[in-house]
Amino acid sequence: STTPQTQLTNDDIARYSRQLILQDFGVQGQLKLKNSSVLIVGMGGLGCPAAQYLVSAGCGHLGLIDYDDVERSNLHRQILHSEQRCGMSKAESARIALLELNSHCQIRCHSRVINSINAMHIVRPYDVVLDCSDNVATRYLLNDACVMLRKPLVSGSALKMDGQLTVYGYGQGPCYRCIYPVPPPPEAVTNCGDGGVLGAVTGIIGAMQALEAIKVIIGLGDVMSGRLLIFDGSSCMFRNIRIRTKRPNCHVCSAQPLITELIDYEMFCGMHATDKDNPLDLL
Amino acid sequence: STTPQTQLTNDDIARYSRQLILQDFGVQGQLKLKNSSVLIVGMGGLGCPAAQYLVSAGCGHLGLIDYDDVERSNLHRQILHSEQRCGMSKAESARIALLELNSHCQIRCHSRVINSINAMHIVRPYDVVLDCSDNVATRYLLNDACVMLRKPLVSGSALKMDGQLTVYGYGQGPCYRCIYPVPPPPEAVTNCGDGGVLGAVTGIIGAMQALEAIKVIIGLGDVMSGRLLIFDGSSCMFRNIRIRTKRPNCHVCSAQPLITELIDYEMFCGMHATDKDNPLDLL
Amino acid sequence: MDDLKIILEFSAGAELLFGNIKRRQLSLDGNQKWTIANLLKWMHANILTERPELFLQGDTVRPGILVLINDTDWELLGELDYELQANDNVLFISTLHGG
Amino acid sequence: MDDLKIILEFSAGAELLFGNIKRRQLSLDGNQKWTIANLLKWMHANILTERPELFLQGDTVRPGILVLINDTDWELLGELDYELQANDNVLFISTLHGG
Ligand SMILES: [Zn+2]
Ligand SMILES: [Zn+2]
Repeated sequence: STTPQTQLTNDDIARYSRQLILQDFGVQGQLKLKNSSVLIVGMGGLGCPAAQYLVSAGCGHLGLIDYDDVERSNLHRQILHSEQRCGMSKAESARIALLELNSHCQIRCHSRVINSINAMHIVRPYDVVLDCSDNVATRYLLNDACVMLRKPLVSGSALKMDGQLTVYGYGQGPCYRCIYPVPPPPEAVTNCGDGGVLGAVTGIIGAMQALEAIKVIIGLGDVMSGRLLIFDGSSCMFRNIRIRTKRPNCHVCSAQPLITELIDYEMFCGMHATDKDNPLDLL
Repeated sequence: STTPQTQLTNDDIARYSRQLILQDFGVQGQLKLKNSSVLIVGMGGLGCPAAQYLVSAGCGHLGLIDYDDVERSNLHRQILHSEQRCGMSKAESARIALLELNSHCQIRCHSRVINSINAMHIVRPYDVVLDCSDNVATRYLLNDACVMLRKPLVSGSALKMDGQLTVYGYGQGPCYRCIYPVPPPPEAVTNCGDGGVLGAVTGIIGAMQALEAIKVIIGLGDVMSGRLLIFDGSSCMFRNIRIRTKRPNCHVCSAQPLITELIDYEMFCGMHATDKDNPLDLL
Repeated sequence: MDDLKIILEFSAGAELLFGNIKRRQLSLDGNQKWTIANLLKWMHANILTERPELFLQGDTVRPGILVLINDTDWELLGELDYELQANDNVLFISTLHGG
Repeated sequence: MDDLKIILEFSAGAELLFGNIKRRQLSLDGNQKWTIANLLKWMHANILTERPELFLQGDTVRPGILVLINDTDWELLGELDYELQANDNVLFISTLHGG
């Protein structure tokens, strides 16, 4: 909606000189970043480092979604928040930290639950979406909204000492539903509250989400589409595995989709859209 | 030198609950972290995220070394600093940010160059050292000091969209000199100022250095010793390669070392101990 | 006939259902044909130590577990009908949802 | 005799000396024996496009370049004398010093 910037300022050049000189980056890459807008869903263990590296790299517009407030038990991994800001909305707390790092970024906070009613409206203005959420229902919701609005979705997740990363809805690559047409049984889902997670692991995966978003925006390198990166922090081993391309009968991204508007994702998954992931009491 | 803590406070338990519950971590792991002291050499692109995840995880004592002041061109990757703190010592600037995240960490700043004269004195009190430096001479200096003082050295490096990580001097694993007995020719060395580097790449490697340090301190998982992780950010591919064990005739870590005290590392490498890495003018 | 040797691996928590062992070398009876379908039955009978409903649903793996054969999605290779070859690596990954 | 097919890879900047190509499939003359020493000479003569002193020093690679054969340090495998086998993967890595 804003007029695209066509020039870098002297301050931009001083600030970003060390990345401007990268091959395939250059002034054009920096301008693309400056004109880009990225939505980060979840300002927790993944969203904090992802936002940090997008803002420091010069992403012009950032949207931050989190319905939750900062708690002391978040601080071991959610490194944008602070002791002082416990009790504040996570999106607002993150915004304060991010603007200290780069006051040029325009940051919009959405301190509420993203759901079937507001998701299309919230997601529409952004170029790329980062799924840094912590529950199954939100992951399906974001996937479907991003497919309908044709936004690439950079998906990260972490639990205990393990992490996973891929990009959905990019090029001929699959969407989340192509890989997971059916949600997992609620009793098989462990959240970070119950299972625990090491902050450095979320840090690694979150920074990688920023990197993939930058690659998508600038058109740099090989984006992690059609591939899934799995990380085992206990052995420090990564594996890059080949996943399927689009599923021809995918309910949302195929040529004849069955799902053409957002559904009730808590009902579909039988789980709440919070990190509690507790089963719905179905009457 | 301080009395080891033998109990967690209620605040510790509230704050670290999500990592305490990890298998093989527990209260004992948290106490080990609380009683640990880690030295980070270089508060740049690697040192910032490494410090962030060590402090948030509850590392009790941290030493930060950097002779340099914060500049605007650092902010695209050195995410602990801020626009406001440009001109301040990097170690002091980092300390301010880290204490906001966790006021319980005792942080000591060394805002000067580490060299052959002061290195043994500086390194001695710490349990683990993180090499987040940016030049060849400092890498040999830290290696030799850590071998002489028997400290594990968690080594990270990054340039452009590439990163590397390993742990030296741990168990039967090699030291830096075992792998690199001879320094590279100065004309073959590119620094981040000349070659550029993407912040998200230093973020990934720096967070991994924190993870390996935590594993070393707690005795968790398989430490990256005798292995080298190489990361290609442009394709998002990692490779875990098997490197040699200790070199039987290593000049510093073998049973009969030729080097038993620190030498002149700028002379040895023919390069200055700054990120300029320019050749010494040898008269 | 010689045994059919394969590697079985588990990642991201799936190992917790199998005695917390992340990597196993298996020697399967070489006189029979081994599809993934047969392998799943063998795993259920021999090494699945915890709640089987968190791994299997009917004759196949439950939703949310990915199966990779030599680092490639089994959907590209015939799924349950894929016939195991000597030295194949079969990896079961739990999907993570946390952040 | 058949050609000897190997994979050559470059990482962390070493590719810049070889036309900025990170991965090459080579078919070497199958009538001769190929050690790493011979391979380095072949690379110098055929594909080393930029300043050779940044890759070679005397008969071997310069200090600061690691050589991996099938992801294992060449020092564990005989260095220059290692004899290449079909489908070997030879990786040259520049060491990074930045942060
Ligand atoms: Zn789909
Ligand atoms: Zn050594």
